[in-house]
Amino acid sequence: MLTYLRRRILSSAIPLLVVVLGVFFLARLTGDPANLYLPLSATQKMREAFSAQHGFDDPLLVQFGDYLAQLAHLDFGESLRTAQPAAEAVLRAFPATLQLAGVTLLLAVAGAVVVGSLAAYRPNSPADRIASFLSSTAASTPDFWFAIMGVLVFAVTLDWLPTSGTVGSAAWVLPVATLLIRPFGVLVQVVRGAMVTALSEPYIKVARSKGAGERRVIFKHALRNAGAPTLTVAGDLAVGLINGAVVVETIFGWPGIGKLMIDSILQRDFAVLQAAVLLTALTIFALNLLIDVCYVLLDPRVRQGAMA
Amino acid sequence: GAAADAGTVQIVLPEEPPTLEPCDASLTATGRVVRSNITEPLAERVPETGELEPKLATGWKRTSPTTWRFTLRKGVTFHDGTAFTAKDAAFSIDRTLDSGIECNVDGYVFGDSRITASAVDATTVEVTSKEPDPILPLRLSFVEMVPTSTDADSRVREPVGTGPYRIEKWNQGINLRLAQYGSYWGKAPDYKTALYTWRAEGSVRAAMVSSGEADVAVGLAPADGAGDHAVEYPNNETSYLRMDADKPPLDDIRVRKAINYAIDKKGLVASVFAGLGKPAGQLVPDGVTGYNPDIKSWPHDMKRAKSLIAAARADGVPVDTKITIIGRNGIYPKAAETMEVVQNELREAGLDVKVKMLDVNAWTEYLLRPFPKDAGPTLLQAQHGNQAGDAAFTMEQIYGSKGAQSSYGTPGLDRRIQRAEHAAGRERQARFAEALAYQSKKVVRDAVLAHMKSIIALAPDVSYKPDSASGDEMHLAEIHPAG
Amino acid sequence: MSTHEKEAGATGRAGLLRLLAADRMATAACAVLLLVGLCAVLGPPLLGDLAREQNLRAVKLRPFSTGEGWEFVLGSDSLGRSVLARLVVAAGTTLSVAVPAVVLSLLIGSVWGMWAGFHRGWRENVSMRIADVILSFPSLLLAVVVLYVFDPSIANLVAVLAIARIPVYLRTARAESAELRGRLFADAARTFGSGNWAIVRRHVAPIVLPTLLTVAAVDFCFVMLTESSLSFLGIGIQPPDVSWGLMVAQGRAELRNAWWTVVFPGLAIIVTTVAMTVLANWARIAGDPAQRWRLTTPKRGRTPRGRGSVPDSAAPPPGRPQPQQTGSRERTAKGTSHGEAPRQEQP
Amino acid sequence: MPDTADTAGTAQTAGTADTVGTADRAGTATGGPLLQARGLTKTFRVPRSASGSTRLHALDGVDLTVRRGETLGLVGESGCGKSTLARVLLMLERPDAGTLRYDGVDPFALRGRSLLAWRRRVQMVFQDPFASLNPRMSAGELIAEPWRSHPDLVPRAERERRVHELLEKVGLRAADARRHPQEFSGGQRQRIGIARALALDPEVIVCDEPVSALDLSVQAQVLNVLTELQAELGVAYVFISHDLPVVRHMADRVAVMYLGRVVESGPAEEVFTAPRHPYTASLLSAAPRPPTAQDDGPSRRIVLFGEVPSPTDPPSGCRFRTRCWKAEQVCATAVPADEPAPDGPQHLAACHLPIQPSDRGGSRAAAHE
Amino acid sequence: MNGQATPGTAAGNGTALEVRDLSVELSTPQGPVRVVRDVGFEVRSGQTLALLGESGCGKSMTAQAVAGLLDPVAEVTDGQVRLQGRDILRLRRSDRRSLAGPELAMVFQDALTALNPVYTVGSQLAEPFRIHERASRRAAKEKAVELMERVGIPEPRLRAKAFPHQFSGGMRQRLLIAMAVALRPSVLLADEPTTALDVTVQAQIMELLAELRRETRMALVLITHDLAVVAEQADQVAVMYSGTIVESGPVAEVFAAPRHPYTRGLLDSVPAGHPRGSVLPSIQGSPPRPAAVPAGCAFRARCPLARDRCATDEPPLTDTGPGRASACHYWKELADA
Ligand SMILES: Nc1ncnc2c1ncn2[C@@H]1O[C@H](COP(=O)(O)OP(=O)(O)OP(=O)(O)O)[C@@H](O)[C@H]1O
Ligand SMILES: Nc1ncnc2c1ncn2[C@@H]1O[C@H](COP(=O)(O)OP(=O)(O)OP(=O)(O)O)[C@@H](O)[C@H]1O
Ligand SMILES: [Mg+2]
Ligand SMILES: [Mg+2]
Repeated sequence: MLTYLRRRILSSAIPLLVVVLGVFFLARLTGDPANLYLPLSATQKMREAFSAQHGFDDPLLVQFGDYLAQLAHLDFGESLRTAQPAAEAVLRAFPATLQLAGVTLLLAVAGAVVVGSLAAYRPNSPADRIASFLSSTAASTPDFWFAIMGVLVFAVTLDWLPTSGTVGSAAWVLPVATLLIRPFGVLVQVVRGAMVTALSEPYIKVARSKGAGERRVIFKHALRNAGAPTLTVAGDLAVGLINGAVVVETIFGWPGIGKLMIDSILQRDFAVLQAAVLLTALTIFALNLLIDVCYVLLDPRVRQGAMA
Repeated sequence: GAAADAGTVQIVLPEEPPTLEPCDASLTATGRVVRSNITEPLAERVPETGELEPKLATGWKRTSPTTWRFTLRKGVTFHDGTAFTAKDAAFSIDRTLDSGIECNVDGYVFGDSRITASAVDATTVEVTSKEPDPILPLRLSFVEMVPTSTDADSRVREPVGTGPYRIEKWNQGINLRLAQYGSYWGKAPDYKTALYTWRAEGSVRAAMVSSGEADVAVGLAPADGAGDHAVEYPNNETSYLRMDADKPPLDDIRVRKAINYAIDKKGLVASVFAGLGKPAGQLVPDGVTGYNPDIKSWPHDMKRAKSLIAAARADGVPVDTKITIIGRNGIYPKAAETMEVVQNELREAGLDVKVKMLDVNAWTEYLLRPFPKDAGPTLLQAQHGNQAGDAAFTMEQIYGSKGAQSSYGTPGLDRRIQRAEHAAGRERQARFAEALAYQSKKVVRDAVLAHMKSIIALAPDVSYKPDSASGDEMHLAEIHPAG
Repeated sequence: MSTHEKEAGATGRAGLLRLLAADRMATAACAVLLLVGLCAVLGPPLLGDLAREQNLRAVKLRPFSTGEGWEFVLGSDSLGRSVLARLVVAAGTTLSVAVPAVVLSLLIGSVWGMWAGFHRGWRENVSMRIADVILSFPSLLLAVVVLYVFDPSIANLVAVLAIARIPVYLRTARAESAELRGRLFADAARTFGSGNWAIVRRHVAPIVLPTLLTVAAVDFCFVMLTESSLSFLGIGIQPPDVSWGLMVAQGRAELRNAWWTVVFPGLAIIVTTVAMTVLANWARIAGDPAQRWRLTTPKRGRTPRGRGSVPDSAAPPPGRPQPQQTGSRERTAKGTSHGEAPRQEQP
Repeated sequence: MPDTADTAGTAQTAGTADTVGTADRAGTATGGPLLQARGLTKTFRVPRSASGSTRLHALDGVDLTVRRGETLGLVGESGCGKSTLARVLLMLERPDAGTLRYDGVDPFALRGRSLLAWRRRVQMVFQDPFASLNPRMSAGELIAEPWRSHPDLVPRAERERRVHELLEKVGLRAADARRHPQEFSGGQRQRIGIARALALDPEVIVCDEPVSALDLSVQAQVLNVLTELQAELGVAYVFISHDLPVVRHMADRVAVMYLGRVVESGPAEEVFTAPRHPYTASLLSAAPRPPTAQDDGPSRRIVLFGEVPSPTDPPSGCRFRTRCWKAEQVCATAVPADEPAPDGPQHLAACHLPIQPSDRGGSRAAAHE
Repeated sequence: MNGQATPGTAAGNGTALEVRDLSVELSTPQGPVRVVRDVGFEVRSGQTLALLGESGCGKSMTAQAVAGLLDPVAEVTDGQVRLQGRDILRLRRSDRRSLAGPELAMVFQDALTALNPVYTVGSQLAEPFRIHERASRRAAKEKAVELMERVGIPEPRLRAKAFPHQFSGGMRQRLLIAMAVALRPSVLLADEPTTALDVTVQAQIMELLAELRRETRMALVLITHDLAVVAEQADQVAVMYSGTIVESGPVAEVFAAPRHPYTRGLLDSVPAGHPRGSVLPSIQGSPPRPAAVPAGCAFRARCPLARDRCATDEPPLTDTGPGRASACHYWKELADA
């Protein structure tokens, strides 16, 4: 197991470098940030001074070398926009995203497990058909619709919830609900499919023959076997959430990494972009690793393969 | 809203200020929080009258064509307790205009002009410019005063100023709280504290006022649904289409005129802008030095437009060349729709027009010199705001043949602008007005659309009268509890 | 004899149609997609002008109000254009972006994934890491790069969208093919001397693709919405062309006062996606002879009781796949299918 | 194409039960064995076991000879390596050591066209008729599949007719070509597998437990098909099964495997009536008596104790010694060599203490408790 | 099969399980299909009844119907299942569940998939004790280890922590049996417990079952299609064909002189006893699909004795002698032959 982990971590180093390299060079293909950071009437001299100050006048390779050297000292550069260390901005935004993503994922998985399991319990029953239909609708609902309607209904008309913001637990409801809807829809379908499979396996009958109650049968015997596909898809969804929930962050003023990343792309704030991508890439790689470890914990058969 | 009772006014902005650095105060996002709330300039322009009113300077005098002398207010202290002196003033001016920190204001109001400041005595500052500058005090009204203890080599995020409010806590990403400065030299404002939050979505900002989460919401569009809370105000901005007048077929003035006739500005304002604006014929609105009340919005006259184009065609002007409208998403509400309307009308007039909507940075490439090559004839969707209230901040840049944002100019226009810039007082007004009239009759480089308005939403328990500067600076002192 | 002849015929085209007709949901889905396709093809030539025709004096007409003419049954937008006409015309643009994007990513991702999974070893590892790289790379950056380096065009938009979605298919296809390569029928094909690609084509692809199809169906919605957000950067759809995504995004501000300009295109996206999902699920079942029976609705009195020698044998219980031990750390084949994956006992 | 027909022709003349029965061990009757394996060894990498070994010895020096037209039965308990051997014979696995000669040629050395040509000559019927037929393909497609890799063998226009022919040959109907595997019973599927193996006119068919998934009446049908085909086409079979009566019914010669090794081999009758290796004896005795069987084997059951040792840690010396009631010191130290039986030179057993005809009765008693 | 011939002697005489007129219907796209038709049998404590029949004839369905473990698609439409005289089909779900394990247990056909792959075998073996005896985790584990020892798994304490895939097929089957007999049920239904296994392991398992039966006087219903196993293990045999019982009686008698052509055909197709390489007699054709069982005798299409009457009258299962019954119009011809 340990060797496996070590190998996986090592094999992730190169792709990580590729990401850093790619972001660095591609970002610099997207035009001169001076346009954005200098006043429209800025003189050529001011532009040159700007380039010199931020090192944009060096050849790209030199810039990249400098960047790597900085990285080695854990210096991620300075934001053009806020003149703050990029790492600071990214580290501030990231927990907000992680919290939101974590809560959302937890709820989506828990909800999908319950709904999907119940739907799978009697395949093709009316309840199942309704669940399937609603979940595929949920999976294809434009999220900002949901968000804005949520604000109008629950904050303005009913005044039950705050419109936005991060203060207080009530403020979580709408962002989480918005973020939840698509993953939930997708996951319900996955859980349902996996549970239909698991519930038709012979060991389910064996459990019943031992006198196990239905709850035990569904949630102990079948569910864990339906875990792998659920985990895979949840992992893919989590990657999306880590990359940021731009719509939610924009509408609800949630200070997360998604909006930060988009803003830094649009604002050509290279240092912040690079730091943000590096951090999210690291997280995504770690997440993938975690998922692989979860497979192992979930299914002992995998354990054998993993350690071989 | 429960907010005002606690002595707090809650303001929701479209975006978080990237920094509160006073020398970046010409950035809207920064300026509307900082200016005259946290820091103050020597003098301040009154939007209604266009006059300069004393702030940290009690008076100023032109002592020579290139020198101005400012007398400073006594008894002013910074938030850190130190007294405001001429040294601070000179330092602030130097820091803004002559340091390595690339101040936004520097480029914005001063351009190439080189200025030095020195303290004559504790309450007198002398400012010298290389060239004679009749509006130097106006320019200096954009320089916020900071103590000498401020870092001169790099930007500060949270400045110390002399304003009625000091920064209490900035939870980055979440909110910014200002608290009254107890030893403020002037009249204490009504609210003890001000809490800024930011939401990018207009409808959410409007909803926050409706639901009582905010007292003031800034930068709304009609569709955002502020309803009864909405207060409209002219925001100093003018929307226009810039033409590539040196590329055929736009190099023919008939075509340019036709474009102006073809666009139904009234209809546009009434429907697309939902009444939020005023059809315009020149780039500066009323109140700006140089505004020419005689220039009227071009009438909508499709017949004339068609005949002008026919005439041009008859003379061999390649009117069938594809013209590209370079639009910028979000430049004002319904930017894309506006361009669709324009496109539709120009097509009807007989031109071949396509629309390309870009993001800010890509659009900026077209806005600023050097322009992208191979772009073909373009119409650029643009908007101009003259915060400073003087046409000088408009003309050179936009209409001068070398202006950074200028696609085309004529020697005649250049001459008129030059002359206006060196004039002062009434003469200045007249000369700029003349230059504008010349542009609109003889050059016709633009199709000016409208003087724009904006919407601010106010909760019932606050009162505030927005003025044309409210988009760029919002004085907390002018916000009062209602009733 | 004849009964089973009939059933055997179910593989034919007519049989498929009959199967389709038997499933009401799938029939409805098919009708929806046909309608969308028809709109896409006929919409621009028939309603193109109507969709562009502005009337600044009749903006934001409410839907279902009578007396404005048929073209305004769904109301008009803020430029007074017929929402209905725009909706119809937008179908073409939408499909011309979303379909190539989804199909491209599906094709590239699945072929690559099948190849990687089939060969295992370093090819698989490298492919998975590449997928990780793409996944952790902000696709918006790619879009901005395209905007700056290349000409903004629909083709580039499609490329950006396709690249960003490749990993999804890559991962699923790899997992499935890694599992399938060990199946006995793949071995059997080897004993005839079939090459690797032949095995992938004949034995892996037909099983992997249906699963990927269901993923693609849901992805369709994702691509449509992403497309609209990218048009704001200036790559892709530009006015007066219009796509559903663009309508939804532009109308987003109007949700409070002209809901119909947003809700109808949004519904179009949802309905199309749901229809695709339903149809993909149907196709998966219909394409699998072992599942096909599920689609035939009960028809009373069809059982030919009393007929002499009915040669059809009782279908024996299905072979139960043995737990896969080798390489099982890979995600389960069914894992990434976004739909149901029933592998039930059946007659 | 003509080349295959030729070999099939030769096989036909040689392939009767009688000739094989008397032919000597080297197979000189027809100028050399069709298939000869020497010392085949195959290990798999597996997760570390209790003893720390990571190699599973699936095959450990297996010798095997198959002559034209004969049936070689291969028996042994689950996991002893029968399927692995079959896969090696079909080049689905590459052995770690040992040689395989097919008509004197090493197939592993073949490439390209010659490899493809070789593929035609050896075919396999898989153990699991459920998993070895792609559920998405119809019976016709399945049977025609080999021709897609060998397009020259049967012209495209001929294929449908030929599929029908093959279907009928294995006792199915031409109309069945359009049905899918899951519409067939297990026995019918196995017949599809056989038809597919026949599609390339092979000389040898390796049948890996072709009937173990079937019930009695179907089993009889499949066995009949196989016998008929041999008589008709002269193919040779490697017939793998753990069902002794079935092997006994089918095989000319048998080889008994235990933990990756062949422990006993020889003419079927000799091995079944006079087993020399204790494992063979226990295997024979463990099989339940069929209700109609004549009483010709040991009547009392030898129940072996203990589990089959793990192939990752096989016992030293004789692999069977841990469960053998006759085991002595020598069994743990020396690997027993093949010894011919006194009464039959082709009947070989790898045992230090082979069962003598005289001590059969006594050993049973000893074994039982 | 005494019960069949002389009903009434049931309970007192140690009849552990009695099944009467059991019918099971499957709902299929083509409508309901009866896959088990009026099946009846009886087993006494300590005895073994073999249920014989070819693949798909409804053996597993019957057993699962008895155990109450049918798939949702299947449903018992008729009949009684008396366990120690109590009709368990009429019980409430929870009552029925409390019988599953201590009274009635089942060993499933497919040992490879009948154990939950994600839990240790120890915890799965402990489950009956946890459910029915509310034993503590520790105590249940302890009992599980004892059970493993009982069914001959070496080093049980260590192996209890292992997962199913780490066991060979034979061991898994033993674990399943251990799980079934954990609470010493009075009736055990064993559905092809050895089909997947090879002879040496099969012998071990059969030995184990026989031992348990002797020790606890458990009644065993052994489902199989292996005639040899039946001959060795069972006291009574019931032969099923196409969802119904076509012949029943004491094993030795039935095998010696079958009274149904299907039984006869089965016995004939055993390879042993036929010369090597000879053509084996086999029953031509294949059984009808459950959805399309023809009227009259289901076996008629494959039957050498079939006549016109067989196409119209379905032969009932009738007594053909003490403890024997056959469902053939012409059984006498076979008996006489
Ligand atoms: N690919 C593989 N990787 C690891 N071990 C393997 C592999 N294939 C087979 N084995 C192991 O090799 C040994 C021999 O397996 P094989 O399938 O040849 O046995 P068999 O005699 O055919 O058994 P059965 O009668 O159950 O089919 C077994 O212990 C098996 O677990
Ligand atoms: N879930 C199901 N859905 C539909 N039909 C089924 C289902 N389970 C079983 N059948 C059918 O019901 C009939 C009886 O099946 P059953 O499993 O009882 O047969 P069996 O006698 O146990 O066969 P085997 O010896 O193969 O186990 C078969 O024709 C089978 O195809
Ligand atoms: Mg095998
Ligand atoms: Mg069964």
